[in-house]
Parts: sequence; structure tokens; C-alpha cells
Amino acid sequence: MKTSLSMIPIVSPPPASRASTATAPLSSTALASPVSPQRPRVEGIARVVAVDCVDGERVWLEPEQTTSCGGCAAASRCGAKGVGTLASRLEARRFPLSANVASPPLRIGERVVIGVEERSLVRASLTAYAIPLLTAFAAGGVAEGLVGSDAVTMFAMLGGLGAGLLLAGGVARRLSARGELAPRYLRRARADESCSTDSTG
Amino acid sequence: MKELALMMVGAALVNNVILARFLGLCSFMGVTTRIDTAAGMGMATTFVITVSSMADWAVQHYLLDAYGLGFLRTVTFILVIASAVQFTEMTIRKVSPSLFQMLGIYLPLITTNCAVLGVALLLVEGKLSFLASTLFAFASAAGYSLVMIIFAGLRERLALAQVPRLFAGPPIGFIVASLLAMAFMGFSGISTG
Amino acid sequence: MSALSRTSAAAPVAAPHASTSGSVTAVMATVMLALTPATLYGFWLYGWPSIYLWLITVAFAMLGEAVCLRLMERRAVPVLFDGSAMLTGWLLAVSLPPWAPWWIGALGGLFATMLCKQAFGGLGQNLFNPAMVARVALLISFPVQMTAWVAPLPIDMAAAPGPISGLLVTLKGIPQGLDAVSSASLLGFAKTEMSRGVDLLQSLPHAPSLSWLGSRPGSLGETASWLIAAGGLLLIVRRVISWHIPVAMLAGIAVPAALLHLVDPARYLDATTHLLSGGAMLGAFFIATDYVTSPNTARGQLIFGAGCGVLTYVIRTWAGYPEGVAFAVLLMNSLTPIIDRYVKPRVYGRDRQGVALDAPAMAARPIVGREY
Amino acid sequence: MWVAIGSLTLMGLALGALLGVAARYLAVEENPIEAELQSMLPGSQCGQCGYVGCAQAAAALARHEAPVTLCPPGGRALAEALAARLGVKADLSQVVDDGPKLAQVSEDICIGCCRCIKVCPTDAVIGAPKQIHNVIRDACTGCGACIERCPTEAMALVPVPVTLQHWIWPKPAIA
Amino acid sequence: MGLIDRLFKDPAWGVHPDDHKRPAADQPLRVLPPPARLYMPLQQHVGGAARPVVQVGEKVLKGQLLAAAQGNISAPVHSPVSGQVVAIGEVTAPHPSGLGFTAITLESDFAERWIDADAVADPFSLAPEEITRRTAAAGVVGLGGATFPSAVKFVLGQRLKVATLIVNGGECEPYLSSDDRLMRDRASEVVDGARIVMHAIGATQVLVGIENNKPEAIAAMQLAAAPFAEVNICPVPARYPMGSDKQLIQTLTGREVPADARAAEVGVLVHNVSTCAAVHQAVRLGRPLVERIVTVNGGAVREPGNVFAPLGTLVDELLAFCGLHEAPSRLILGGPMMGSPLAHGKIPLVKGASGILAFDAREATIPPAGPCIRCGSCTRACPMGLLPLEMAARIRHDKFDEAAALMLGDCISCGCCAWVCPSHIPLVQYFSHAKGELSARERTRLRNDASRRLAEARVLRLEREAREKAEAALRRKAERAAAKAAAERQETPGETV
Repeated sequence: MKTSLSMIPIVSPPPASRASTATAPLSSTALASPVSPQRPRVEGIARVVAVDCVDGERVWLEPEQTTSCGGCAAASRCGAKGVGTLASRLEARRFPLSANVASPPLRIGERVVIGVEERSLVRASLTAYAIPLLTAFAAGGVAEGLVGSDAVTMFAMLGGLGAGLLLAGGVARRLSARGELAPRYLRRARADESCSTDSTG
Repeated sequence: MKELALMMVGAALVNNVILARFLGLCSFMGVTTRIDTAAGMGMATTFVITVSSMADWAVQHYLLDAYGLGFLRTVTFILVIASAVQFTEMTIRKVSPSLFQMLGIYLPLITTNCAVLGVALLLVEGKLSFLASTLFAFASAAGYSLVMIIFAGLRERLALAQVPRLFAGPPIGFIVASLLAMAFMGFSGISTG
Repeated sequence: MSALSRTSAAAPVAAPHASTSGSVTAVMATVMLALTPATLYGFWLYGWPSIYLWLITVAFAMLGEAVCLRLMERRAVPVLFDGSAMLTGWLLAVSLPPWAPWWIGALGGLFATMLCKQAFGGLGQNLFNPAMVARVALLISFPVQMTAWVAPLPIDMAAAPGPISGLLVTLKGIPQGLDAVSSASLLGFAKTEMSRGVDLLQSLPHAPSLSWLGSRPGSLGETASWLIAAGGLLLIVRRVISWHIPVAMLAGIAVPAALLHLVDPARYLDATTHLLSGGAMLGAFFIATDYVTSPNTARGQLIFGAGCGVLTYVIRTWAGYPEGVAFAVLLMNSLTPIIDRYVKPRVYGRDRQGVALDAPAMAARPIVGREY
Repeated sequence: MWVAIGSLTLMGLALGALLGVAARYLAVEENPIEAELQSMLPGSQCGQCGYVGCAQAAAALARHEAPVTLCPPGGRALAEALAARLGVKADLSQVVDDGPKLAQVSEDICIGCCRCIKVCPTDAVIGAPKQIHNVIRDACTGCGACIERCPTEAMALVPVPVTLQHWIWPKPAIA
Repeated sequence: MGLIDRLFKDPAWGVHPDDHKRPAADQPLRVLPPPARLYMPLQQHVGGAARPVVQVGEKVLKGQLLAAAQGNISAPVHSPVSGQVVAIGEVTAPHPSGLGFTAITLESDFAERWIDADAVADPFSLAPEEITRRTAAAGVVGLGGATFPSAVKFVLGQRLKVATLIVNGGECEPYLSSDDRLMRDRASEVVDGARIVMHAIGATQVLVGIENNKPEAIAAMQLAAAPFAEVNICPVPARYPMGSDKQLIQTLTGREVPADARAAEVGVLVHNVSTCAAVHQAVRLGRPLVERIVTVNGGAVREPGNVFAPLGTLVDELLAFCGLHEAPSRLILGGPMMGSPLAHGKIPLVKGASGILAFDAREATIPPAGPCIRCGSCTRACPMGLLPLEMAARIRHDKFDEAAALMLGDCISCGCCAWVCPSHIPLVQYFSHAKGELSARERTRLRNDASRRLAEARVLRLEREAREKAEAALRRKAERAAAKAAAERQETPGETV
């Protein structure tokens, strides 16, 4: 005897969320809207999972594995199965944000919309590794050309390497500020908002 | 300058670290399930190979040759490589936590990668100048990364194929690796001087 | 309504309920049709042994496929006769030396279909072109038999071996008595002369003649370049292949050849020699354009073709092997997944990186009335 | 001979010291993952996984003592998500996932004893003493806690019928 | 002229199936006599199903309201015949699943008595809101097949100040010619309806896109649109799926609808020619949408052609009216490229049904699907610029997230890729399967979130109740103590009495 009552909007404590009936075909697209003026490559949904135990200001977020956010999940999802320890692989997937980037500050379990660069893993490795190598070789080449003795070239390359590492740090800071490396906070996600657009009308 | 370029091409393509010298096969088979993780691993290994071969050349030149301790070469190289990797991991983690976020897990893997030690041992016999040997190391590491990325692309496509049960998993991976090695033999014979 | 209930009782049939008349067998048949003129001319040029070699290679290729299908308990007939195994065997036979011993063709055919196609899961899932993998494997394992080129001996000439003696040639190898002059192909000749320090200007006059008609030593597929090009054009007109890969590959060979020839004619062959000799034409029209192992977007195909061309030139000029097409195609096959991943068509309503276009900017765009 | 031993130990000590200093100077700390696994579980504390509540189940998962298929209400999707999260291979063979089952009251034998109302983790059962009870299908997670509690076995787990909106095209047979 | 036209002017995407429209398109329109029994479904549109307002046994007039709209996206349903409501029950839905949905069963009294309509002499004097209200009340929905309630689109068009109305006369599906017949016979109604819609949304110009394989329709529409400068007829190249909104907008205006936006946000609104005719009937003549032109075609039909039939008629009756010379091997609602297969003929005609196809054995044969040889012809055919072979390969391995990353959400299921595939792989079925699975996972995820919130709410409630019970117990104990103390104080002073 069918006793199904119609869908009662399930009231949850903070925002009134209506359990939206997803229409059968996935009518919406993979990217959330409305798009903020400064266009990040890909938008995705992340969930606050832990508060930093050292400084309470920082919270750890985890990209949500929703179906239509393939883009951002791929960027920060480390797919290398069977590599490294479990903890470090999980560690590699979470990213920190300062809690008071939104008012009121973020709490555990809240879902936020983040913007992240599409190919940030490749760009991250380029900044971390290519820049120091380039400066090292540049310094070595100049030293070899001017002086030519191995010892001098060696010290020149070591100096170049050090400079390169510092430069990489600077570039990395600037990139992560622009959301290139780590995802950047855009806004709080509405309760039923997945990565698809909200329904019309 | 011309023979330097030829030497680098030779190190990268002709006697490629993975496909011709068969070094670093464990990471070659392990990490190449996806292109961007393979690229991350490739670049991390390139950095470590270059840094450690610089250190190895110095240790070889000023310590082992000077005091005739050639027989200690392998042990010292391993020591140098391990500390180079550890040092790199710490600096990267300090310099930019978000960078380490993405790439942290590859660095500990590289210490056990035999391509690093292989390249270091190769460049020592070459009796090249310091810059030339570092360029040789960088070129072989670049060849390593190139083959890692190509093989990751192939395996991503292979993951979509309905490989018969007998060949599924590692066997078909090895077959593809051997076909790739056969293709790279096309470069053999380029006179690398 | 009885017919109706039967079809709908099982899973419902999804739209579209109509489809094109084309089929995989038709595509393969058109490609084989385009290959026939050059192959027949090759048969005429090299006589009976080359016919037997071709038959053996194709037969063993299909045998290999049949054995694999039987092992996987799949019905062999529909897969065998979709023409792909036959085409693979044909392409391999056309790239072998015409008077090679029978076991070269047999081994190559088996290797191509069993290890390079069925092991990956059958048609459409192999990563490398089966014919080229087999040729490279044979070249590396049996260098002597694979580089024993024979001067053309048209079938109607007295000296040419008859049907029976031709069969013996294929089965037992070239008898000493027969004065089939074995000489290197032009590329092989140029490379050996170069290694002996004789630069091109002296060695070229008495190199094997390179008549446009193509009667010179080489495999079946290397002789009549203009016949192969005609077959290729037929494929392009029938829309079986698009022009992107052949044009890009031939340009990839011709441009570096012409430039370097200008720089130093003594050391580098000119562009037309490169285009007409070796497997360039066969590679460009029939081998590099294999659907399965080449990118599926136009821009990707241009990159793929250019890559094949340049690598062919590099291997021919500097590497150890005289003929670079096989290696070049394999190398570019290994790059195809990466090309396909980064070279994608622009999705409607999105920019090249996949981010949705900006609606207000699009709304501001004036409506241009277009006449159709 | 002595020079060899001496140089090796010297280099070992020097490098060790260098790394020791660097370790202290470049220290960065870690973070636990249990809170996050718990946020993934449905949180209905139904106990079908054999642990007292979802918190204990999450802790067991983090310590790899529990299989990822431990949570029936979560079904196949949750098992896959847990497997992906923990990076382990999940054999989904025995996850019987023929679609969610929801509780249903057969109204002719329900005596209105309110026992199921007290035990339902998500308040999915509505009713009053001596009145016929009913189940809100959208709140019920099919955890089965009410099935044993019902004295007259009026409660039963019934598979959800497919509706027009939720019907999915079957995957074509692989050629 | 054809070749150059094809090379440079024709769009690169899409396919060119032979259209099988003749001779059905040229047959004069036949009117189906009202059948004895009709089944009016409540869910004939996108959005909430309509709610019945009539009782069983009630007498209704033609055009009388049977079920009212429910929720902000919905459409009412009216009676196509005058007669009596016999039942409100379950009927097989025109859906590939073969499942049922509720419908109102009517029995016709063949009197064809219309309900008194409040016709409007000059609709342009009405306020746009009034036109929107009347269109909504008449139950007008997109008749091209999308069946989206038109009034909701008008509101959207007004709010976003859309300047251009595009009337979609494409009808690019093979076999179908209902729009073609409508344009040939009732061009003036279409133009008038289009102008009313233009007035309703405040647009300044109307572009009517008609495929150039319908010359008679183009001529008729140009004749009807001659007096009105703002309505211009634009023939477009005949290429499937030119009739799809996004492709028609791109071809006519050069604008592309961004992936996550609606057509209205790029200043354009698209309506089908039949929808415009329905708006004309609704506003000018006050008649709700109860009938429509349906193409009956296919190899099994003896006299294929267009039939003007009341909604709710069973498919069997339509086929019987046109005659069958063999048992159809497959029944399709809509066109062959996107139409849904019907399990049997006892299915009612709905508002979105532009055609009924009865395929004979030859047309219905589906060659078995072979392996994908990566020929890439599906990528060239896809009008949305997607990679069908890559998506299908991932869906074959249940990697739905990777398929979604390849923009599966943008696929409009037009069928070009499956049509052009030499291995006849049912690509659209793969994509429909993946979309179904993805939205099912999304629903389970939302459901899990909701049940977790419910569980937390319950735990909080139980704690609160426990706390309150404890406080109440304390308070009562305190009161009892106070009462006892007060009682004792009363006894001690009163002892002397």
C-alpha cells in the first residue's frame, strides 16, 4: 500500500534548504554560475573538514567529489594510487584557507565555492622545480664563460640554485594569492547548490 | 657548443635512461597512471637528478679522486642523493606549503629511484667538465620525464580498452613499454660523439 | 502487433532510430581498393615471389586474428571479415622486401595481429599501428633479410622466375644462379656512401635510377609513388581519410629536406628524392592515417602529420636506419594520447579552456543578418 | 684504509647535522582525517556497521580496521567514495545494491504503540499513540532499526518503485 | 552553386540524413473525427504535473479546464472534446521506460460544443502581463518537443529585455512535416501569433528561421509577413540539427548561448511556429491548446500525411485513421533522430507529439554495434563540439566523473554522432545512461546530506528534552519544598488559635 507523501521540504538549521528535485536529464553544465568578474579557470565546491589545531584562524577544506565538478577535482585530486603513505596522500588533497575570509568565519561542514586553476599541478611543479634549475644553469653558464674553472662554476651554480629557490617561493606566493596553485575562496555555496546552475524560474 | 647539444640529445633520446639503459623502471611502472602525476614525478626527479649529480661530481672530483677512494663511489653517492632529496623536500615545504601540497608525496619516492644513482655513476666516467656533466644529467632526466609523460598518456588510453583478462594490468603495460622502447630504437645510431 | 512486442519487450531501443549506410567493412574495403593499383604494379615489377609473399603475410595475419578470437571464445567470422586483419597484413606485405623469405611474412603477420592488436582488445584499442610495429620488429630482429633489396625484374622478362621457381625463391631464398642484382635502395645507398666519406655529389650519378615511374629497388609500396598518391587521393575524395595528415607529413619531410639541401647539397638529399623514395608516400596516405592510432581532431592530425614527417627526415638523415617512416609513425603514435588530451575542439558556449562564455558580452554582439 | 673510514664517517656526521638543523628550522605540522570521514557517513547512528555510532565507524575506517562497505544505508555510492578517499580498492561484489529499501507501515496491523517513533534515527515515522503510524519516505534511510522494534511486524523494508523521472536508460551491451 | 554553397556556407557540424518528408508533406491536411474515448495526461509539459479540478462523471465542454497548473513551472490541461469525465487513472506514458502516469479519461458526446471563449479583438492593446496570463491559462507549451510552459518564457523575456524573437520553423527531423504543413496552410496565424509574442516580451524584431528544403512554406510565410516590416523570414541551410535552439540562434544571429546561461541572457528568445499559432488561438480566439497537427509517417503507413487531431487520442486510432499495410516493427513518438520508442499503440497523444512514426521491418532493422575504430566522424558531426567517442569510452568503464569532465552536461542528445557512426554504436544511449546515473548519484548525495541533518536535529531535540525534564523536576522539587516550608510556617504561628 503506497504511503508516499509528497516531498516535504526538509528544514535544516541554518539556511532553509528545499530538497530540490533534480530533473531526470543532467540539464545543467559542469561549472557553477554566476561567475565572479575576475574569471577563475574552474569553479568547484569544497567542504570545510577540520580547523587548524595550531592557529584557529586557518581551516582545512577538501574538494567535494560531486559529479559535475570534474575539473577542479582533477586539478587537486592526487590520483597516484599505491604511491606514498595514506596520510600524506590524503594530506596532499586538502588545502588550507583562512577562516575569516568569509563573515561569519567558516565552520566545519560548511560548503564553499572555490576557484582553482585548471592545470595547477603542472604549473606548481614548474614553479617549484624549473625556476631553480634555470637560474642555476644560467649562473653556471655565465661563470663557465667568464672564468672557466670548475670550482667557480660550481659555486656559481649553487648560488643560482639558492636564488632560484627563493624566487620560486616568491612566485608561488603570488600564484597562490591568485588562486593559481591552491584553490581560492569565492562564496558560500547554497545548501542545494551542486556545481550545476540553479533551476530556472 | 655543437657537440654539447649533440651530447644532450644523445643522453635524452638515443640512450634514454628508461628505454635504453632500463633505469628507474619501478617509478616508470608505478606512477604513470595519470599524465599530470607523471609530469609532477618527472619534474621532481629532474630537479633531484640535477642537484645530486652536481653534488656527486664535486664529491667525486675533490674527495674520491684526490684521495684515491674510487671504490667508495657508490656508497657516497647514495648518501649524497638521500640528503639532497631530504633537503629539497624541506625547502620546498618551507618555501611554499601550497606547492608541497601538490607535489609532496613524490619526493620520498625518488630516493629509491635507481635512475638518480645511474645518471650520477654514468657522468662520473664521462670525465666531462662540471657544467657539461650537469647538463648531461639534466638532459638524461629530461629524457626520463619525457618517456614518463608519453607512457602515462598511453596508459590513460589503455585504461579505456577492454584488454583480455590474460593481459589485463601489468602484462599489457610491459608490452606497451617494450613497443615504446622499440620505437625509440629509431634514434639509435645518431652519433652522439 | 506481434513483431512490435518482441523488439520492445527487451531493452527499449534508444534514439536515433536511423543511421548512415556506411560500415567498418566498407571503409576497410575502400582502403584496400586504393592500395590495389600500387600493389599490382609491384607484383608486375618483382614477379611471382612478391605475390606469394603477399599471400602468405595476409593469410598469417588473418590466421593470427582467428586464433586469438578462438582463444577468447568470440565468434571469429564477423570480426575476421571486417577487413581490418587483411588490411594490416596487406600494409605489412607492401612494406617488406619483395623477395623476402616466407617466414618473414608469416612471423610479421602473426606478430602484428596477435600481439599488437588482439592483445590490446581487438580493433580500435591498439596503441601502435600493427603493420609498422611488425615491420620494425622484423627489421631489428632480422636485419639481413629485411635489407636484401632486389633490382626490379618485370614478370614478363625471361630472366624473371616463373610461378613455380618464384614459389621456391620465397620458400628457400634467392638461388645464387639467378642474377637478380641485389642492390641497396636509394636511401640505403646514400647512407652507405656517406658513411664511407663519399659525399653525395660523386655518389649520386651512379645511384640506382629514380624514375618517376618508380621502377627501382625497394618494397612493393615504395616503387610506384605516383600510384600510391593516386590511391591516397581516392581515399580523400571518398572522405575515408582527411587531407590533414598526408599533407602535413609530406610537408614535414619536404621542408627540412629543401632547407638543408640549400645549405649543403653535398651532404643532404633534395626534397623530391626524399618524397619519392622509401615509404614516404605509403606512410603519409595509408599508414599514418590509420584511424585508431592517429588523433581525431583536425588540428591534432596536423601536428601528428608534421611530427611524422620531421621525425622521418631526422631518422633518415642522422640515425642508423636508412628508412625512418616506420619509426616516425610509431613515435608519433605514442604521442597521440597526449595530442588528443590537449588538442580538443572548442565546445559550443565555452572558450578554449572550457570556461563558459560571458553572457552580457555575447548579448551585446550585433545581430548580423546572413543570407543563405 | 683509515682515510676511507674517516672520510665516510665525517661526511655522514656532517650531513646528519645539517639535516638535523634544517629539520628544526623548517618544521610544519600534520592534521587528522577522522572528522572528515565522519562527515561523509550518513550520520544516522543506525549501528548496522557493527560500531556504536558513525564516529566510531569513522575512527575504525581511518585505522583501516573496517571495510569501506561497512555502511549499508550509504550503499554503493558511499562505498566507492570511501574507497576513493582512503585510496584502498573496494570490492563492491557483496554490496547488495538493488536500489534503496525504505520502511513501510501496513496500516491494517499497526496498533499505534509509538515504539518505532522512539527508535527512528531520522524521525521519519509520524503518528500518535493509538493512531495509525506512517513513514515519510524522503526522510527514511532504510536503516531497519524500526523493523525489529515493531511488536506486530507492521513495519517492512520495501524497495522503492522506479518513477518516470528517476528511470535510467540501461547501459548498451558491450560489443 | 550547390557545391560552393555546401563547402563555404554550410555549417561544419551536423549530419545530412535524407529527409523522407515527401510525399507525406505534400498531402493536404486531414481532420481526425473526434474519437469515442480520450485520455488527457496530467504531465504533458516540463515542470509540475497539473492537478485535476473535475470529478469523475462530471460533464465537460470542449476547451473546459480539466486540471490546473501547480507550482511556478507548470501548465493547465483542457478538455479536447465535449463529453463526460469517465475516470482519472493510470495510462501508459509515451516514454521509453513503458511506465505509466495519471490521465483523465473522457468519453466524447460528438457534439463538439465549445466553452464560451473570451476572444480579444486587438491583442496589441492588451498589456504584456495580460497576454502572458492568457497564454498560461490556455495551457500553451513549446510544441517543438521541449514542451516548456511558454508563459514562463515570456516573463523571462520581459525581465531580461530580450530584443529579438526567433521563430523556429526548422523542423530538421526527417519524416516530420507538421510545422511545414502549418506554415503552408496557416501562415497568417503563425505571423500573428509571433507578433503577439513579440508584443508580450517587448522585442523589436522577429526572425523566422525556416530550412531551405521547405520552399512552399518559405513562400507562404513571406507572403503573410509582407505587411509587417519587423517580421523577416530567413531561410537557413537544411542540416540536422538546425532546428535545435542553440544551433538556430548561432546560425541566425552569430551569437552563442554560453554553456551555463539561458538563451534569454544573450538577448534572444526562441519559440516554435506551432507555439506561435497556439498563442494566436489562445489570445485572439480565446481557445486553449486542445488540438494539434501530427505527422503520421513511416514505411508501415498506407497513406502517410499530416492529421489535425485532438490531444489525448490513442496512437492506435491515429494509425487506424491513416491505415497500415503491415504490422509496424517499431512505433516512435517524434522524429527518428530524437523520438522515443513506444512499447505499444495504447498511448495517448500529448502536447509535445509532433509526429508518430510506424516503421516497417526494413526501416526498423538496427545493424549490430561493432567496436569503436576511433574514426572521429562523430566529433566532426557533433553540433556542440564534444568528443562522443572519448565520453562513450569512459562511460563504458563507468567513469561517469571523467565523462562529466569532458562536458557531458552540454550534450543535447541530438543523435548526430550515433547516426554517423560506421560501427552503429548507440552513443546517445551511453550518454542518457550516464546522465541518469550522474543525477541519481547527485540525488543520493543530497539525500545523505538531508538525513544527516535530520539525525543531528533529532539528537539536539532529545538533549533539549532531557535538559528540560531535568529542570522541570528540579523546579517541582523546589516548589514542593517551598510549599512544605510555607505549610510548616502556617502551622507554627497558628498554634495558639
